[in-house]
Amino acid sequence: MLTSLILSAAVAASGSSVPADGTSWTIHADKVYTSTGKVHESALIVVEGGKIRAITPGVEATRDALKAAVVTAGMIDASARLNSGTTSVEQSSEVTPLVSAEFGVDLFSPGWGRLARKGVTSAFITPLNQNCIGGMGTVLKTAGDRSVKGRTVEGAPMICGAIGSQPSQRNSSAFGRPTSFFNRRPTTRMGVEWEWRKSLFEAAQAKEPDASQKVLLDALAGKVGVFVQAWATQDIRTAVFLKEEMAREGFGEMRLVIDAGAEAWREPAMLVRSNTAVILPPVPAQGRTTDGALMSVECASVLRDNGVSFALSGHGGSRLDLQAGLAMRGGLTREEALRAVTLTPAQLLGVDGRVGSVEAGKDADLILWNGEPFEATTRPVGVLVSGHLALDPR
Amino acid sequence: MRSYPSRSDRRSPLRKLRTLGIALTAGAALSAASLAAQDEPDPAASPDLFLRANKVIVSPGKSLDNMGLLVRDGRIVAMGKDLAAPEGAQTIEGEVICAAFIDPWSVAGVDASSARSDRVDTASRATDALDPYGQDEVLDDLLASGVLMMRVEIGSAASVSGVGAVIRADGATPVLADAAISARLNTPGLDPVSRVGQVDRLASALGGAKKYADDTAAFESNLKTWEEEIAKKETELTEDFKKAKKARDKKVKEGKEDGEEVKEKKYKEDKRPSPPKFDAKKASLARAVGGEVPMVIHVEQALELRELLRVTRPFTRMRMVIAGGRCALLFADELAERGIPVIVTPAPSSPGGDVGEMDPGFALAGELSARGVEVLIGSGATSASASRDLPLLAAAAVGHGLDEDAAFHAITAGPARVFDLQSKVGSVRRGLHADLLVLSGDPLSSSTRVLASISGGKVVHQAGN
Amino acid sequence: MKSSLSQPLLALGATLLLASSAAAAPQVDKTAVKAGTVITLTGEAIPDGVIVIEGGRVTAVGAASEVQIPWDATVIDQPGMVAFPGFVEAHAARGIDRPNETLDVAPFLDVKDSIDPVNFYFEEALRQGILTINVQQGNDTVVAGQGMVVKPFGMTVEQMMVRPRSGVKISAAPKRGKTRATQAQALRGAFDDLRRYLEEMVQRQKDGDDFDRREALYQGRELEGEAAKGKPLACSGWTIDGFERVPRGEVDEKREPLLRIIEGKLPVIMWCATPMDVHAALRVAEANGFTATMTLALAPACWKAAAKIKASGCSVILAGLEDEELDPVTGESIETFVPKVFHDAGIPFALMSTGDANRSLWYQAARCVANGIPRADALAAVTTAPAEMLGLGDRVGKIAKGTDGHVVLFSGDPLDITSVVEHVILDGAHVYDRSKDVRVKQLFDGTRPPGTASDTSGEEDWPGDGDDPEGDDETENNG
Amino acid sequence: MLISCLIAAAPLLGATAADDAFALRASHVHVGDGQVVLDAFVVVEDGVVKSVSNNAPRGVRVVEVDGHIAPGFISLRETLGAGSENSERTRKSTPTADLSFAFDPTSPSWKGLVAEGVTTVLLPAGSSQIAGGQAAIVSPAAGEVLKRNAVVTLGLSRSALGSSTAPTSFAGLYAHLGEQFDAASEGSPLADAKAGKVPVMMRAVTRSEVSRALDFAAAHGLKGAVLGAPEADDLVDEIKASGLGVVFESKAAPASSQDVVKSALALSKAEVPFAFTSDAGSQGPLGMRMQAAACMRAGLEAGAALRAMTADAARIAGVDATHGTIATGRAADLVVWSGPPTDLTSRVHSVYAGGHLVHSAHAHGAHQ
Repeated sequence: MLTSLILSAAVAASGSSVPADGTSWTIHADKVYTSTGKVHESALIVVEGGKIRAITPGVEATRDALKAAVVTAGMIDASARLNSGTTSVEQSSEVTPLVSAEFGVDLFSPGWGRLARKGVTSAFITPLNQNCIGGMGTVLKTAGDRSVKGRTVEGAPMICGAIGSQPSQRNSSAFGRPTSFFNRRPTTRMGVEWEWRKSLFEAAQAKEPDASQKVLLDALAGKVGVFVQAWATQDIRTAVFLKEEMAREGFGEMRLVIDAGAEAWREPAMLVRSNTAVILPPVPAQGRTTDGALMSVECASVLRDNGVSFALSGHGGSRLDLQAGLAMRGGLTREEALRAVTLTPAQLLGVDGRVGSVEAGKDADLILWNGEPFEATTRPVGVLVSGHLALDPR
Repeated sequence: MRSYPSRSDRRSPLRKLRTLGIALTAGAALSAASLAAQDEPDPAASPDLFLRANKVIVSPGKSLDNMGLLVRDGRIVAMGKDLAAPEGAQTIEGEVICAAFIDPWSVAGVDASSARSDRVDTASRATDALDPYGQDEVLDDLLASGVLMMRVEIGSAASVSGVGAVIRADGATPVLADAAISARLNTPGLDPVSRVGQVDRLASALGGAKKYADDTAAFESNLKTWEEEIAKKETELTEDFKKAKKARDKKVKEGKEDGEEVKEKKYKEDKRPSPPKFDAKKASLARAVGGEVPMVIHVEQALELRELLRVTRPFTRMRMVIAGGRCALLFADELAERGIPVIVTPAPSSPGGDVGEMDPGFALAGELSARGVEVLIGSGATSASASRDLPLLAAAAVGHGLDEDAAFHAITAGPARVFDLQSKVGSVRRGLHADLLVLSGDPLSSSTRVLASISGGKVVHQAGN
Repeated sequence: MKSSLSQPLLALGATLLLASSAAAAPQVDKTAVKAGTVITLTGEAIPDGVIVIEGGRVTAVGAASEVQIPWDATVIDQPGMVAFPGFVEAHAARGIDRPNETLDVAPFLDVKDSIDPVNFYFEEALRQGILTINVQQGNDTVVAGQGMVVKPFGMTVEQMMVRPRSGVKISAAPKRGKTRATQAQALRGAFDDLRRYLEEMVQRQKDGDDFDRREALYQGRELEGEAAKGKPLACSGWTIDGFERVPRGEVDEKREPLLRIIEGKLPVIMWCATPMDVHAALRVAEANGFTATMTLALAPACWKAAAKIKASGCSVILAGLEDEELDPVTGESIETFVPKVFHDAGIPFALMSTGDANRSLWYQAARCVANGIPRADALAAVTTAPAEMLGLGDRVGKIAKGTDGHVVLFSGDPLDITSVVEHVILDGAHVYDRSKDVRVKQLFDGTRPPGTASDTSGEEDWPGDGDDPEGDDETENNG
Repeated sequence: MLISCLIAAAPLLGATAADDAFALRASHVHVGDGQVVLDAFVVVEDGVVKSVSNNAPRGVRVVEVDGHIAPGFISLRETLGAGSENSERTRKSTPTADLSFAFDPTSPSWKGLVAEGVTTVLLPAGSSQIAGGQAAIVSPAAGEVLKRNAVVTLGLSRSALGSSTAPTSFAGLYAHLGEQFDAASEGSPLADAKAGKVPVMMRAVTRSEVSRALDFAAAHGLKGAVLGAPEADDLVDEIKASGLGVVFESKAAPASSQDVVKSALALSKAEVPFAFTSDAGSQGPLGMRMQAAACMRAGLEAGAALRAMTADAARIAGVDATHGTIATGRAADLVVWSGPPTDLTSRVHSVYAGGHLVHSAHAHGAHQ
């Protein structure tokens, strides 16, 4: 009875031709994976004004509906690395919490369309990993509005930085060189760790903290998440130890997310202990990857087995749906893989209120597949971003 | 047929290439196939085409009013006041019809790395570097601006850069595979001595090529005489054979008797003359020295040009063309007297009309032509897209003193004549290839628009769509 | 790093397994493979089928109910697995110590002399179920050496060899330090030089014969009629009158391979990096009459020349699946799925594997399916199509009576993302067993079994890989 | 050639005595705002246009010129003569710097520019600074500064970022600029810009740089124009909404840079004011006219092209009250052309700046 009511409403909506704004559709799928564990068979999804209005299982397709074998939520790349390179990070200082990644964003870069057409509908953008503490990251839709504001998905604020070799890359001692602000610490991993600890301690102990120290205080208090790139085991340890040290000092519990944690599989217990989440980088072609970290397709299932919360990422250059497929090759179920590229990253970034699953009321970020998701033999044939057709299935 | 409409939105041919898929590449492939069938217009061209305009400029300074043109199989087959459009012919009307613009000095349509290379020699060929795919966008814009042909070079960083070609902007297809050999005497930042040295090196290269040509000629005549002698000798020998055989048989018999081997008579003859060692580079350059193809030499400064004019006097059959020639005014009389044309490149970057410097800028074309030098205007091969400016450059030259007809000649009939294509393009006559423009006004006026570009009988651009 | 003492031993064990079975290979006379599904690629898949291999060749294949298994055959029974013919790599510039010489024109070289049987690449190929590999020199050349078809197993090149002198690698794309113009010039030069060389040879022969004749006349001798020593030149591009006068043996061995190319006796694999290279390639092939024996190896961008290729009748090997261009006006990226273009144009095509362990030939085929190419055609592009190109159509790439005794046992359907190669039977010998695979066991530390050399020939050898968003490896795109 | 140059040289030394009153009579007078008056008299008094009318003025000497009279062209960026003196390398921001002191009136190169009919030039700061200073408007022919502190120049493109000097990021750039504007005290250049008293010229090239610049301008209520923006047509709605103009940088060959051509057409359709630069230093004095002609051959109307080089340029630079058109009270910067002024085939017969004859192509010609 109720369903039929919704259905009639749905049909009514679908019957009406697509409004001018092009963000209202009806979509029919043989199967809908919601990312919340539910699976709807032969369902009709009604999209209006860029939002999912209703999902009605067990009905036939309407004539003007977009048809697909499978529909899933749009993927969320928690480490899309899509920024205009060096101009996204303020290198005049190693610690720049006030910098916002959105200034590094080039909405006109082809990377956005590339991501959207491959099914990534939201991407986490960070300043380039050249600073210890680079600045605030931001979640953007990959298509739709032409302004950064219009594309932004308000989420839990995240301060982004790096531990490892990158932040020390261009630095050097001033000896015998023309002086520039690159004549400074850190030139080593130790230096990087030192910069982190120094700035956190100074923030915590400041009499009247300045603007950037306020940000760090929020980070220490867990109000602002801390998103740290750390490829290799030693760097992952450094990040966790730092978090634990701050807690011991009574500065607060940082909300730590390890980005590009290729070797997170080595010491999962440590991550569970410190309840640290991990973003896995793309699986390298041959064993080793950046900072000499070792990684294989099995990493995701190791983290699952040990109860570490993790998401997959594509680093812009690599297809995220392929990463999900490789995780399945490594032992994840399809549902687990789907969660790792939709709901989990949404939760880590605090945007699960708007995106990350197929539920009425959420943004219409949807992927239309020509078969079971993440198989090598299937691909997204249609993509909606906030209701905009980024890839037309027709 | 590969005809792009002018872009109304930000969509490039690439997109279209994608949407139209193979159909387009078929066009490109087809045009490349005509590499073999050199300068013949594409027989698979569109059906009959009928053009009409209030004014048809048949050649610089000569125009006919209110004419119709019939184009069939890539050629102009009929012209006349009361000529009517035949059944089913596509008709295009406009204010003015004239010959398509030809850029006598360009790199459009040439693969960029080959164009800039310094590793080419006189045997290298521009036709090996034509890229109809990589420069889609650029070529598309050329069609829209009415520049339908270019003489292209490769190896702009080399002192001598091999065989240039005249190509159509439509699909970068060759019209003439060996348009000219080109050389450069403008290496920047050299001291006067090595600048002169450059010229001498060129001179000795030309000399070497000439010697090679002479040697080859000599060999051929020697061979002829040798073959005649041998032929004669052979007939004699055949006639004398019976006698010789008898004599030998006799010997053999005697030999048998006193058991000793026959001593054969020693046979001698002149050795076949051998040809000079094959040298592709010299062979190629020799064609320029012998006047088979023009020799285009890029030279800007007085020192080089004076030297060049001196050292090239002995090569009487060589057809030299000066490219650039900022200082050419100083030698205008000799250039005029020796009938050496100059490809002027009034680059906007040349400081204008400032006689403190030797560079007369845009005025050069006008003043050279006033002194009786044949002036061509070229885009200077600075970049592939530079050719697009050709009509602007010609107009600017007019704005600085060049006679309007001379300017039109400089980008149509002029290049056609210098590169031996006047029997095919460069003017509007019955029997010529249909490489034409339909315009909304006078060819060089800035407010004129190109309504349609016809390349080898195909409509390759039409304004508005 | 968890380096345990047992690990090297394990590795040793594995190599022993390989070695022993290698040694054993000749003895193993009769093998029968029973699998839940047998994909023969000659027709429908056979549920619960049997493959009988005797003396290294398939003697019977069919449903278990129909095929009689010899009493003395070693039976490999895997009801849960899928039997597959094994993939064919149409072209790989790997498994050799150095992909290219500095020499411009070196057709007299042979990869046979540089193939390294213990190269990591061959071990990996076996693991991926690639059982036939055409090893060729790299693309950084004008005319490179001759390739060789091998199987990825054996202690010596001779054991690995399937077919020697499988073809000469030529590049229409500029070698390092050359431009498109000079590359084409060098290519033209190579064949012009051959032609001049042969003409001079014939001329010398003619001169000599004429002299002898005249000398005989002069001396009054009867000249014993000299028979033509050689064969006439059989080149559809150009020919030389009186070539039959010259004994073939006298042709300089360094030039001899070129002669065999223009006579269509030695196949050519022509590398093209851009569509304009395709034009250059076909020009030189037509001029010298080897279009019919030429296979084009193409970087993704070459799809634009598909019509031209179709007209030439050449088949193609595709290095990379996707072409991406940036629209010069909008800067938007435009992707083209390359195999689809060739499939739709009806041009026979083979796919190449990238260096990525997780995305070998099976993956390339799977992507074709994902992008709308029928499964049968996609599978053909990694099996029968390359087999045909190598002239081994009746031996490899399918399972039928008379084909080589190769069987790959997958854990599931070969194109499933979760499927892996469990067993490999090569010429009837059981040469790979995943459960005994050291590297798979030790996946988490990148150690190699002792005695495997690393694969030195780099990916950069295939610009195609770089252009191919599908074939990406760890790319930081924020540099 | 030689003669003409000598003639041209003379006025630069300020040698001619100005006719305090005279009239020019021509077949066409292009006012500059698009309209053309046929067979008209332009009366000039004390270097200022007194009237434009069809009936002959009484009591003033009438000079018959054969051809068209148009306002002198205005180039909205010219570094000629300023050399490298227009950008301070030691600091990222020197908002109070006065570009009029970078002006070298004796630079010989000005002659070429005047000979092409350019009578007014804006000297902005170089693009390597963020707030480089206040552009000056000068008369190259008279060798005088017409207006100091005319336009505030901002560098918001990548070339304003350092590789080893702060800021290295756009975030840093805008943080820095924001502080500059917030700190600006009453009456300072940036304060005037915020108050809309002085126009700004913001250099932004890529589309994202342009849209960031537009956001910043909106946030701080800036008026003026974006310098660069070759792909402006892709942002035409945003630009239209911002109320800013666009100044295209004249490119080296091809002048018919398709980006600029398409953008010019789009802006003209949307009635967004745009102008060109001459950049004679690198592009030669003709760069500006070539660019305009390229746009015309692609369909831009002659009137619009002329506006871009005269009236609209004046508007963007905030000097439309005194320059850019031939109307009563405007400076008598007049160019006599052999034909339509926007047509490349037309020649410059003579050039008047502030009522002085500063260039004459031929000894005869303009003056009987």
